[in-house]
Amino acid sequence: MTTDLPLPRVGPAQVAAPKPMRLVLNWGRRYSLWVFNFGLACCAIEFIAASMARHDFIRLGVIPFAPGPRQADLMVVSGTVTDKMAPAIRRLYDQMPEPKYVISFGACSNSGGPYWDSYCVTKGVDQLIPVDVYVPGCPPRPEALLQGILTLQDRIASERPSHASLREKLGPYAGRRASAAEVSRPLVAPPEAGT
Amino acid sequence: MSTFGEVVLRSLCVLIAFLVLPLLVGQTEHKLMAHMQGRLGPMYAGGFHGWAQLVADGVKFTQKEDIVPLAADKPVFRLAPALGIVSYLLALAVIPFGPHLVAAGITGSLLWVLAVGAIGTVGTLMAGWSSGNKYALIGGLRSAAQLVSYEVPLILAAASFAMAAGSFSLVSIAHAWTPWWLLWQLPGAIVFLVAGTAELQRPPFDMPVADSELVMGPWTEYTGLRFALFLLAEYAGIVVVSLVLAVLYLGGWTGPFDHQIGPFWVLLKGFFFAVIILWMRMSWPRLREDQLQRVAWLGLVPLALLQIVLTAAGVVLTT
Amino acid sequence: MTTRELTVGVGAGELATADMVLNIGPQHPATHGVLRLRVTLDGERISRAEPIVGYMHRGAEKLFEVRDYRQIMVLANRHDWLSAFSSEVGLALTVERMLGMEVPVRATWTRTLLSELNRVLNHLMFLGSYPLELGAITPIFYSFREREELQTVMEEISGGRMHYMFNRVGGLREDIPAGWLQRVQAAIDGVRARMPELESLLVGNEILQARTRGVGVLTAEAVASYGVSGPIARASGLDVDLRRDQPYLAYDELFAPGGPGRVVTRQAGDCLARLEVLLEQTHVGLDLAQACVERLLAMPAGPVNLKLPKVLKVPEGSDYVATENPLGFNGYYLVSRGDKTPWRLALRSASFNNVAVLAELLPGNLLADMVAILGSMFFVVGDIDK
Amino acid sequence: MTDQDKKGFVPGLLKGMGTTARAMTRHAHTQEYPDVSPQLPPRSRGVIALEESNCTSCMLCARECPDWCIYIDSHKETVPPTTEGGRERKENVLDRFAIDFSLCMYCGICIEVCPFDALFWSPEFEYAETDIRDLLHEKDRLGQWMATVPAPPALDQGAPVDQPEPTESAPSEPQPAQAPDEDPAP
Repeated sequence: MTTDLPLPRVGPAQVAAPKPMRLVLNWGRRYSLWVFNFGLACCAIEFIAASMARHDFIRLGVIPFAPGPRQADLMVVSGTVTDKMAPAIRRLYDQMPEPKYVISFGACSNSGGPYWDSYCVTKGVDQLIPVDVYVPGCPPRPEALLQGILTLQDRIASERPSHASLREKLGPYAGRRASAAEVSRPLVAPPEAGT
Repeated sequence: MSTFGEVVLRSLCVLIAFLVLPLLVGQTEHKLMAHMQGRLGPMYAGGFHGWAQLVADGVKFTQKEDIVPLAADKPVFRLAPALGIVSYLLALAVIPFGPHLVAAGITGSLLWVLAVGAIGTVGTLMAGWSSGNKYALIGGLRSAAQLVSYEVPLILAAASFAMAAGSFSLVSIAHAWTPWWLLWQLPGAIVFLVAGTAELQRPPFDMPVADSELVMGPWTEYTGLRFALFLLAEYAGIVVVSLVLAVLYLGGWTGPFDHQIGPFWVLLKGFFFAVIILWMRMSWPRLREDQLQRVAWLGLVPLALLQIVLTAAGVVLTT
Repeated sequence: MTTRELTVGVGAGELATADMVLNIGPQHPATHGVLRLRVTLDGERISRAEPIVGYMHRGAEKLFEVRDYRQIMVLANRHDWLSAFSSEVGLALTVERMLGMEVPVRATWTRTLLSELNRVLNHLMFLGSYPLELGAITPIFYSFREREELQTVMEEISGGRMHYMFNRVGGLREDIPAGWLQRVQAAIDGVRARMPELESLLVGNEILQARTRGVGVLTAEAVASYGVSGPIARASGLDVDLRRDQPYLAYDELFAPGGPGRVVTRQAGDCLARLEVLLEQTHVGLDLAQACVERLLAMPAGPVNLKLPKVLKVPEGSDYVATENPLGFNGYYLVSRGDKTPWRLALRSASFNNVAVLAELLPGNLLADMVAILGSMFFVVGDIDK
Repeated sequence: MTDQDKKGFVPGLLKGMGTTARAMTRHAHTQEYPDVSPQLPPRSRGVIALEESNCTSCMLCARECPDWCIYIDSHKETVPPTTEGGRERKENVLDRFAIDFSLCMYCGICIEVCPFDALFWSPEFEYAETDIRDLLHEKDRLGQWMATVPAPPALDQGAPVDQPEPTESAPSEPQPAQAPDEDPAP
């Protein structure tokens, strides 16, 4: 059985915005990146370090007050993506409202990194979700994340969100008929009672 | 000036205050939190010390996709954010910034504030119930329990001020204010501040939205503008509570040169209380739900009753 | 597993009788990392809870078998990313013992120093994150300031902020940079000077005590039966510490009578006790590091590593070496068939046992206490799942 | 909680408020990264630089790499004899030297094992990319990093002077230029 995986819509203000208006809109998205830390492994610690007083990415308008995906604009995947975790990552990404961005932080989420030849590690999070910026390192130092954020912000400043651009970006990931299992994929079943 | 035009003007002023003051509080929170934690806080948005951070947030929220979960009870889910906004908007309308500077000068405005202030909490319940999310449900139940129990000390404390002034009108309470209220009404003020913080579900009473256990409590499923409205309502709530407290306990506009800069005094005193409410968030962990009830019933209610006795005695003796 | 699950929303089923099955995680603010708890709620009270592990399983033990001993070191420090150096040392000690290698004394003391700094780093992390889960947002900022100070010196000698890759079989990779010991001294003094600030937000804070005292009491029996170790075990009154009981590195001297080393224990076994143990261990760790610095300053010149053969082969046999990692026992069981790669390298990690006890600890508590207990188990998900 | 409890409530909580208030009066210790570039120690493992002239494409690094993220292609060339009647020698010529930084785990083993000091650590970290393929640095890009390799730090007086370290990770070649924004001993 297949189900329709609808393409997310951009917000109301996005659709019919004239040029000068778009500058303002991009400015807003650029400096208000509510970040959702998908902390998986070592890199998550460096992510936290980047949010702490010494590096403080709130300066750049990256607000770490989004506890869940619904309020987040930016998802930072930091750490090893295992095959067991993959469905959860995909689901949380789908739960984020457009326009949304993803930073892949560290070797593990870039490509599997040290564990690329493991039997249970996904070779890079970009197999599951579209990634905007890849930050190299194992783990990358907090400044590297800041630089990645700056890269993303420059990109946002010059982008023109529309249904077309969404389709182009999410091409392989949404806007198609997908198997029901793919979208409503349950988390791995827990061991039966008597664990 | 025609009455109609005047009404429009007054409501416009209220709306502007409603949109500006919460942003000020929010920015204050950003910066206060940052520097209390040895950080800088927003620096880039808008250039000078990130003054436009919250503007940017607003601009961004308007662009977000508006998601209503399949499992949600859609009409209720959509309606919920409006309630909080409306209630605090109405509450703000009756707060006097001067002897005659009040948008809606109704008698018994204190009752009005307490009454409409309670509406907003219904919005939280609706959000929690309609989201179709277990975290949201638990959060909603928690906030229900919390808000019910904290209404009592809040109203008792307010009653004591009303008794002291012999009026339910905020204006006349502010008129009746004398410096020795600072001592006389101190317990009442403490109760009002604590209960008000709990009503707003601000730390240390933020169990319903405790982000480390219930992801975002009743707001978990909200995105974009609706979520922004909840945030706006929260900070508007801080504004209302602090301003009401400023009027009740610090005599509103009374101060040096209050004929020229009366409104300034109200805002300043309100700001003082707002900072205290924010400050508590920076410094303290959050209470557990049952401990929070204990504080309300075993701590605040007796204290408030004590205050009422005190006030009654004072009134009898002075008149 | 309960059959009646609660459907939320208007028209929800019999709310009075239904139990709610709540999935905490795999991605949840409380489970820093991807631990998953499947709790059954009766109202706010937890009737049963099962930790579901494996979301971070990366198959490290299998990868060990296709990497030679120098490359293994790279993976060995990554399962517990908060105590990377201690894990490296453990593996290095295992291999060296099987080779019968005598590590230069200067290397041993430097290793001890770095392990203790690593321990302090680890404890500071939890001293910050635990209050955060209780709703106090500020302490973590203070503790991370100290972490940054220490990470700076760690990076200066090893080149890495978290994964140091500084151990090699037979010693350390490089020698100490000039003036580094003085800078370590300065960093230790700075951390010592600022610790009271962090403590003023934790110690004696009535709300924190109300949230943690008497919550999640872990009996010494449970500790023993589940193989819980480290600060959590000591908070339940179990007086075990491999640094004293099976001294490795230079600990036999440090923990000798009159030495700076001492084992911190508490009897209560509740969340508060665990936090107190962690806090006091941080100070002990700083003392130990200080002692190591003084010792290194007074030490005659000498190498920090031995020359290794081009191809390093461990003689046939097997050995098990356990070290006291910041979170508890961390053991390596190495089986060698005389190749340049191990035939099997099994990993005994602390957090796995420490988390297993949750199933027994959580039921009967409130959902809010679940967060307090979970945070106080001081686990690293990679250390659970390897 | 009763009233006397509430009185006991005061000290600890107020102490916390006092701490945060004091912290507010002090200067923030934030390093404003984009505006102020960090001072990194010379050993900091940021990116790997290649001194191409030193590389004999011996493949040691590629073999020792824990996740095999170094790609080396080379071919043999015969060099005519330098002296009359001498034998002509075969030598390796490096065609391709690439490091996949999306895979690299920054362990430094390749630099340890390199017998000819062709690889160095540079503290540079600013090379995040929007396309993962750009994280594969070919030899020209790796060569550009050489400009940022700092001098190795002086060693502690406790270090043995006579015996050189078995694992020489610091260049013993003539020092490459040092990046302006780093100093060897912060």
